[in-house]
Amino acid sequence: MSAEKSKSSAVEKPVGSEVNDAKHNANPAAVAQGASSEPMTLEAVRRELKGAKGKEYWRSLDELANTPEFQAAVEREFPAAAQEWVDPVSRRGFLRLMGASMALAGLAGCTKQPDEPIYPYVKAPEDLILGKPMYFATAHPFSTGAVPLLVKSDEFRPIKIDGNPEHAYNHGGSDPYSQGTLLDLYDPDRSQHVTYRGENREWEEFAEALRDKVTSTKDGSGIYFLSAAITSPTLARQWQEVQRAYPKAMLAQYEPAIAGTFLEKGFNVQYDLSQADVIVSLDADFLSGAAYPGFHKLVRDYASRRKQPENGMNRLYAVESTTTTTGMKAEHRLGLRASEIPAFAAALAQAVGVTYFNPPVYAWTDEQKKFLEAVAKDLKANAGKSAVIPGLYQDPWVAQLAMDMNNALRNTGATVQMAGHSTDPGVPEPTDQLGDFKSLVADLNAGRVDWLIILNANPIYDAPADLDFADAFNKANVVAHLGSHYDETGHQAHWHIPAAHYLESWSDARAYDGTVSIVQPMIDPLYGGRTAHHVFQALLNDPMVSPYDAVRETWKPVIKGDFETGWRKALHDGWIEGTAYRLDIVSGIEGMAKSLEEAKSKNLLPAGWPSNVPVPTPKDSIEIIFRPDPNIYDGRWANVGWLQELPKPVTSLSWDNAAIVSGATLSKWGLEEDDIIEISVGNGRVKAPVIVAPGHPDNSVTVYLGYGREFAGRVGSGQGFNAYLIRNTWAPFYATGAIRKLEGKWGIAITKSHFQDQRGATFGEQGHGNNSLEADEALGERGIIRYATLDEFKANPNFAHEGERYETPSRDTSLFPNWPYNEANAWAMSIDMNSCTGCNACIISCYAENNIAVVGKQQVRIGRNMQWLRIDTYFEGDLAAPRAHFQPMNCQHCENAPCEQVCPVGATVHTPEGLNMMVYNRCVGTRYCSNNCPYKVRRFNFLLYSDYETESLKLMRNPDVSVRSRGVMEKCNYCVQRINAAKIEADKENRNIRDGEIVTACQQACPAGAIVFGNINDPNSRVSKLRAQQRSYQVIADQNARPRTQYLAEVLNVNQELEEAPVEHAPAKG
Amino acid sequence: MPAREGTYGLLAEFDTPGDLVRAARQAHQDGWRRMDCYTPYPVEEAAEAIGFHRNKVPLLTLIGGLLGGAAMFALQTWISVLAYPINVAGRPTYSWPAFIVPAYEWTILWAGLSAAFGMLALNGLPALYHPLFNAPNFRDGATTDKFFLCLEALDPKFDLAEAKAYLQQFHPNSVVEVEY
Amino acid sequence: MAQIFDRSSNALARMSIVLTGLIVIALGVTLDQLQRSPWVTRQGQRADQPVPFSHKHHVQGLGLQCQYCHTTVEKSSYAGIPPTRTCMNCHAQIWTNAQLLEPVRQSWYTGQSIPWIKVHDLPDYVYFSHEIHVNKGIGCETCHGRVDEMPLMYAQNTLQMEWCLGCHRNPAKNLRPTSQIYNMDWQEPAEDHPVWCAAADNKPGVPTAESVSCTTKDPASSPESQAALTSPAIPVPVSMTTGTSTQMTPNQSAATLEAQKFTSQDALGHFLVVHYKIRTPKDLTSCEVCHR
Amino acid sequence: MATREVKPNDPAIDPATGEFRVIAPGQTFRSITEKIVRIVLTPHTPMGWFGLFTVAGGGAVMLLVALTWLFLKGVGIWGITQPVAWGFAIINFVWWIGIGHAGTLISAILLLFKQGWRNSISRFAEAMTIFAVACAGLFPLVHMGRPWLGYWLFPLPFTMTVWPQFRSPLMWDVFAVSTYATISVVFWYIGMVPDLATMRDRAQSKIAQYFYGMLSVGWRGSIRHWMRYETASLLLAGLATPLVLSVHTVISFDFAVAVLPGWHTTIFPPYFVAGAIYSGFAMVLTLAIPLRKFYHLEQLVTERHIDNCGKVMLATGFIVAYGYAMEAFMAWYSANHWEAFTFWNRAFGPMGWSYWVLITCNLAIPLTTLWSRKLRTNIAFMFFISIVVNTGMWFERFVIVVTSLTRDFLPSSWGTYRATKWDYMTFVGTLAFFTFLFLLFVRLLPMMPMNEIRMLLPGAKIKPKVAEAAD
Repeated sequence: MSAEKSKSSAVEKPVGSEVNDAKHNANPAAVAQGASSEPMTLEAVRRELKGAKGKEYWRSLDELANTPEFQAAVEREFPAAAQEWVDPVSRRGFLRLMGASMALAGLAGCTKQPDEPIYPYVKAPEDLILGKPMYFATAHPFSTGAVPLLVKSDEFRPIKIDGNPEHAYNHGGSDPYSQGTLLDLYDPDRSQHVTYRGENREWEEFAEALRDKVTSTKDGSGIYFLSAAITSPTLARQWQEVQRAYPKAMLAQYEPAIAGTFLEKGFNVQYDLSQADVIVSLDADFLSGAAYPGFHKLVRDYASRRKQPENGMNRLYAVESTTTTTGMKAEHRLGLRASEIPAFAAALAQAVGVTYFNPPVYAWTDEQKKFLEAVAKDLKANAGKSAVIPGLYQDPWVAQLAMDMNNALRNTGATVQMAGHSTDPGVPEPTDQLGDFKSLVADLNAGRVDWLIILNANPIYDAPADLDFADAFNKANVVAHLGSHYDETGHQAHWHIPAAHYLESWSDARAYDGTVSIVQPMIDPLYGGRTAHHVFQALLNDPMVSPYDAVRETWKPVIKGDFETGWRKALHDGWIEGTAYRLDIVSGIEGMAKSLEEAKSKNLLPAGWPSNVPVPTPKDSIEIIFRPDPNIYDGRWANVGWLQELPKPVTSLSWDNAAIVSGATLSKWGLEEDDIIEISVGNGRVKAPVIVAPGHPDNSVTVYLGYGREFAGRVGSGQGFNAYLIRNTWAPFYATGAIRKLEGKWGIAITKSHFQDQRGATFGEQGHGNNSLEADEALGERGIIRYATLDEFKANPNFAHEGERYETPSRDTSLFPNWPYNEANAWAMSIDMNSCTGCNACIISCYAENNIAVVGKQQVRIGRNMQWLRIDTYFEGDLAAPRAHFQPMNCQHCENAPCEQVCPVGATVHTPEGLNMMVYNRCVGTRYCSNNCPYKVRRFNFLLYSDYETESLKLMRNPDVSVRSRGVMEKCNYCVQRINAAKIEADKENRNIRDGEIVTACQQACPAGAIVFGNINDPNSRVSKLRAQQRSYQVIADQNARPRTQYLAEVLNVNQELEEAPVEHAPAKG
Repeated sequence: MPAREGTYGLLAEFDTPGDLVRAARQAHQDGWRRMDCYTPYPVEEAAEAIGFHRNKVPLLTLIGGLLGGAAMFALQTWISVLAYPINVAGRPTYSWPAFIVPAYEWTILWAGLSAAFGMLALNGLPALYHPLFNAPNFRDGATTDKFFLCLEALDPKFDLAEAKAYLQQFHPNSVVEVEY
Repeated sequence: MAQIFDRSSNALARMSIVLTGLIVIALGVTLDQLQRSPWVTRQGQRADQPVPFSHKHHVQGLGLQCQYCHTTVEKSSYAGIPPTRTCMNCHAQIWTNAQLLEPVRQSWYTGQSIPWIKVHDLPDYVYFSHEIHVNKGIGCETCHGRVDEMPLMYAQNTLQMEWCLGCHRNPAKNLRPTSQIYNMDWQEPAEDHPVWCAAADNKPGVPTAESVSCTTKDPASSPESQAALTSPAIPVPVSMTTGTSTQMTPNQSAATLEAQKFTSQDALGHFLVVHYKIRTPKDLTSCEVCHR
Repeated sequence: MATREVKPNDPAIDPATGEFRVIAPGQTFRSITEKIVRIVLTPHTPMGWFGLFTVAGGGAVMLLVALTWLFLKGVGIWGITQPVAWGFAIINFVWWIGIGHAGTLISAILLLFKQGWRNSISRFAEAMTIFAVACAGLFPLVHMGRPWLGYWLFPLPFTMTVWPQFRSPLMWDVFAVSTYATISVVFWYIGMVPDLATMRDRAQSKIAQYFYGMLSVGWRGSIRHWMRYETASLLLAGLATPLVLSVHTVISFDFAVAVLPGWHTTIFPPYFVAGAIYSGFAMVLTLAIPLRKFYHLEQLVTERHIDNCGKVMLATGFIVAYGYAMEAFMAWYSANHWEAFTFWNRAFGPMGWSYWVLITCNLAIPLTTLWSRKLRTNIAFMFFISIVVNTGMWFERFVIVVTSLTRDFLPSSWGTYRATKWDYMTFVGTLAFFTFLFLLFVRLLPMMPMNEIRMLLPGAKIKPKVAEAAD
């Protein structure tokens, strides 16, 4: 599908409809129906279904779904669903019959299908070609910077989210959060109607009530807004207008994962790591997810310097307080307790020539000293070609010091740009969130708050514990809550207004580089949701102005030339030209001065500046570290099954959060994994399961936020524990606390096996006591992970193939003649282990593309998760200070596939182009193939995992992929549906498939570009070239299965000074 | 077969296999051909005595086995090479080593079935009705502990009175006439 | 101690043995037939549609072309079921108060779909693409039969896997010039009515669908078919439905074309296989072609 | 080796051979016939039988429940998972098939070797085989994800025109097991025909006469019939012998053909067969010992039989031991890391306990004690041993199937296995089902081949006239 063709349609579609339809409808068909005479509305249906809950709800909806009225209603409000005959609903209905009912036992070979209805459009939208997806550019507004997106839409249902490949910021890369928002859109538990004290109302009633109230106050006194961090310039503009009209109205922004960070104040730094030879992370987890501002660009640039080691590569030092993929990827990593890091930063700053203060005296260990000296030396040696990156969840000092170092090292202007200091702030409305929140609570307690309007926030759940917000909350006369779910806050508020998802509504947002993207709707609001735009607009003179108009309003002055043209271009491309932050090229001392006065003016300077760098807490005190969850962030995605089931980086923990500690600490406290402990900070107490993260600093506990939701929905409610209960305004990122062992086990679900290597002990020797057995095996005899240091690589570029167990059998090592793969195409994949940072984006992308089922915690616990693609993580060396290797593992498409040979019915066979195909409807489920798969990448539907009940999920599924029923084996098939689509296009146009024309879902999502798919019969294809590299090797090559997927061995650019024992890229027999 | 009338033969009952064998051997030497022995367990001497040496069961078995094996191997080859050739694990479509196993099993299967049912067929079984069962003492003894010699009426030498007398010389427990 | 069984029992016993054998065989045959029977496949069955729509009337009678309703057949895997609007295009003027058309008008006024019953209903794990078949020279009629002679729509073929494979294993036997896709009574070439085809040297980029141009009149003799050969490349609507038409869709001027004469489907088929770049049976019978 | 000196006047000893008698003295054709026939034709069934029958029946019902739930919910109700996709089902399958082997072995191989003593135990050994195979055959079917499509494993002309894939050992299983079942049944039935005739002629009630009359297809003991019959049995025995060897070989291919370390082993076929016979004889004892006690068959199933079974187990036990030894040796000698690690993991990994159970039950206990004739002829002890060995053999399959799968090539995807209550219900259920069938057999059919036993009696000796005159 050529981007041009598809996207040209993207231009008119939403716009066209928008112009002539007040209910900002995402397609003309629906507009037309607007005219038709009084039919049944989904509202009516909802009324009918009122009271019904959960499964029951969807059951009754199922029954309803058969009535023509409902069909019509559905068609009217989102025609996508009306297309029963192409929608996979009926398909799944049938599969379910086939799979789940014994009735067909006798007949399955010659099954008699039930009558299938066809519901054609009444008036078909002009440019809709059923069966051909359309692609729309939009953006995922996120508090650390919007993610520009290109959304695949099938009959106006968004069914796949990916980065915008043409966008300068992320070049098509995305992340688990953005990928997950798709399921968030179709979440059946989203709130579905406006309620006042539990009774259904209309939006208009609320708008009226609010407007009357506010106008009655004249100046807006007593009107308070509590909003999630504002990401939309238009929303900011609307707020400013509101403030102009009602000066006394108050706005507090609060976003738990942002509050108190340098980001909230608009502190805005742009890095260009593609220029950096040495990178130092001061507790900055910039490689593992979008939680760190600018993640996509950072990863991309980082990876770009590791793809050709022969042309030199960067070196990453990480100093961190909790184990993250960033630290695990680092050549050299130093684990420090969180409170030690400011002091360490200070010491480092001084060592590289920042001198305006005295670093606190602290007893660094020799190791730490050594590390510090080495880093300092390396930094100075690479002045101007290095970058120091401060942690988002660290004391503001760290950020300040990092900037000072970058200035002192003259990195500023080269690898680092202080955009934020000189032009726009990193966020539309810079503010001191915690401060504002405190004063809001104060006003509440003082009874000054008449109306409290909460916008897309869930303070009842995530407010800092010490504010006792739940109590203050009740002191407001009226509380209104705009939120996507009827959540903790929704339950308490008087008014609840369902919020529209960003894929349902108009808005705008800035990527971290400042580029503005228009957020355009892909589909009508499924449940008639509203946005903050509506709320603010309701208070202004022209309340009927739709968000669409508001957004256009905002950018009229910015878009140059003819507005309509520019606007359409912006929608088409996905960004507005020339809105990226202006980067003023200042550097060195002048930069330092400049940034300082900037900082002063914006009062960005940390407490105690310029002299008092905070002193670390005593070494034996227990530190509790708070981090947003790598999967569900601050809890907003708690009900997204994909993200819940996704194994978290490093710990491979799924469906829970936990108290993460180091092995030493665990044994010191006499605990075992999965034991329950009580963590107390201040007055707060929580019960948590304890697990070990290799390399975690001792005496500190990391807890992820976002779990322990009460009203998240069927998926998220009751998972994990609520860490906000021990998080206070005075210590939002790390606090000293206490722990106590409790009785019982928690029952966590960890998806990877982790044993310590005790083999020596078996025979009386002491063995590699604290090594990981898996890693010793994988890096040792099995040669699954192969890597070398840069020097070793230069000395011997062929390292990945030397040594007896590293050899790959020659093509003629076989009893049989080799099967010829002389077609035009022979598909294969190359995965660059040097680039992969284990961020998991690929896995969620795979979920969406291939309709993979979510199985639930209990099934995951016994090892039945269905991910076709997983990130194998091996922790090399002493688990107290390991180095991790991330290996994306999916079906390797072996040419001599062991799985195929043992299938009694030929349900898995090879295609002429070398795909190892799984034919679901032929599978009888002997599971022999799984047993015989050396890579264990096959997944079996032990029970009926696919959801055939939930209506909304049916809209989300990819119609080109069968939904697998019970008793069927499944696995990665290189996105064969995309291959076939491309083949049909190519055949029609009488040409060969172009290199890069087919992009697998995982490849598409990878922000580091680590995965490349293509045709190895074409010597010039990217994948051929990559596989031609000497670093390219097969996993478990000695079995001669001839996998089509190959891996590029890692090369580490280690600093010899710090290289303690010579790295064992070929360790002794384990 | 049309229900015959009259005498089927004369049945002499003995207590020991020895007596039976001697009697049978004598009778055979004296030129009796249409006769048979009935014993509660196989008495090979008796068979030799009445000159019954080889049978066709082995031949049937051989044929059955060969057919079974060939059929299975052919079927597999046709399926994998001609009917729907697919690349399975990069193995040749004609993977004869794999085909041997089912072919082998079917050889045994069909050989076994031929042996068993061939034997029954050759024995003319099932024959739920048989004139011998009319003999009062036959069913009580023949399958338990008595040994019978039967001279059949179809034998050219057969004459009721003479035959009776002839049998008496072997001192059987009894000699009874068997009706159809 | 007498007989247990009657004389007759021997005959009985043997008979029953034979009978058992026969029954087993009969059962096998029945099941084998059952799985192909219309009862299972719905072949030839006329579903009870909300409106007794007659393809015969609209196609043969009125000469509508297939694409008038099934708009996306060349562009998408789905041929497309016409929206109510398409019906109303005419029926707003004619038959405006025919009882038969009540459901259509209902749909138009209420905005609710007409709930047709699916006639050609593949299992949902089978992914069939109209566009590629149509673009590679498989005519509507090849699979759907003489729709123009069906007062009520029914499935001409079983649509079972063995039926699909029948063609995928030997496409040549069903290929026709792409210009004849919509021709309902396309005759396979034979001695008495041969077909002349000329292959444009199809350079990459030129859709295979346009790489051959054919005629049923000898291009050498008849001048008006010369005209036909030089007529524009877009399929001419009329020629689609009026089967007798000799109108073809050449993609370049006759002058450069060396027309070749075909008197058998086999010869024509193989000629087209080459010029339409039809994939080999090995490719076409590979599982992933239809199942994912 | 004989630890017990032979007393001249010991009735159990045959003075001629000095060996135990096969049949206790003083039996006539009629007496043994009566003895065996009475068990079946007795008007009043023993209470004990009823008691056991009820229990077994209950167990069979439990099996039914377990399977119904399985069909409704899917194999997920079992403990199988990733990476251990085969669990109890396959273990039980292999175990039951193994049990089956003794029957065929006794009736076929020992027949070829003219081992007279086999005669009195061959019949119920064969019955055991058939019921064991029935239980075994159950598992491959129900362990499938979509059992109602089981018929896809047969080459039949469906409209899909797709066929089974004959490179898969599972296809070989289909043919091996079905052949084995068929041949066993035929062999069993054919062997029973003359005895059924005896039953027919001994039966008093009309129903019984009809029942056995039909089954015995009018057998009348004609010498010609006997001769063909003998040939046929001999041929069947000759065919059953390679069959029984091939069946467990094919079963072992399920593992040996796979690439999995711990499965991919050339030694599997011989030692699977040996193991099968090992467990088979154990099961024969488990059944024979209570049986002879309950029905007072001590004169027919004598200590000689127990003793010989013990010897066979000793022999096969050592072959099995050799198998284990070889695995260990090859793990070291092959210098193949996959093998080495797998063996280490077997013995010392998280599932190591199962390996040691297996060693104890299969090697440690039996192979040390079975040397002693005193113990071999100690009924109680032999019963105990038989149970121990059966347990051991079950664990052998557990170790092969589960332990190998828990840790294979990719350390990242190592896992563990825990059986659920449904697994246990199914396993116990088949045990009950087996007993159920066996009880029916004992009650309805002659459990010992009378015609063969007759040949063992002194009366069957044909003495020359003179000698006869002498006494």
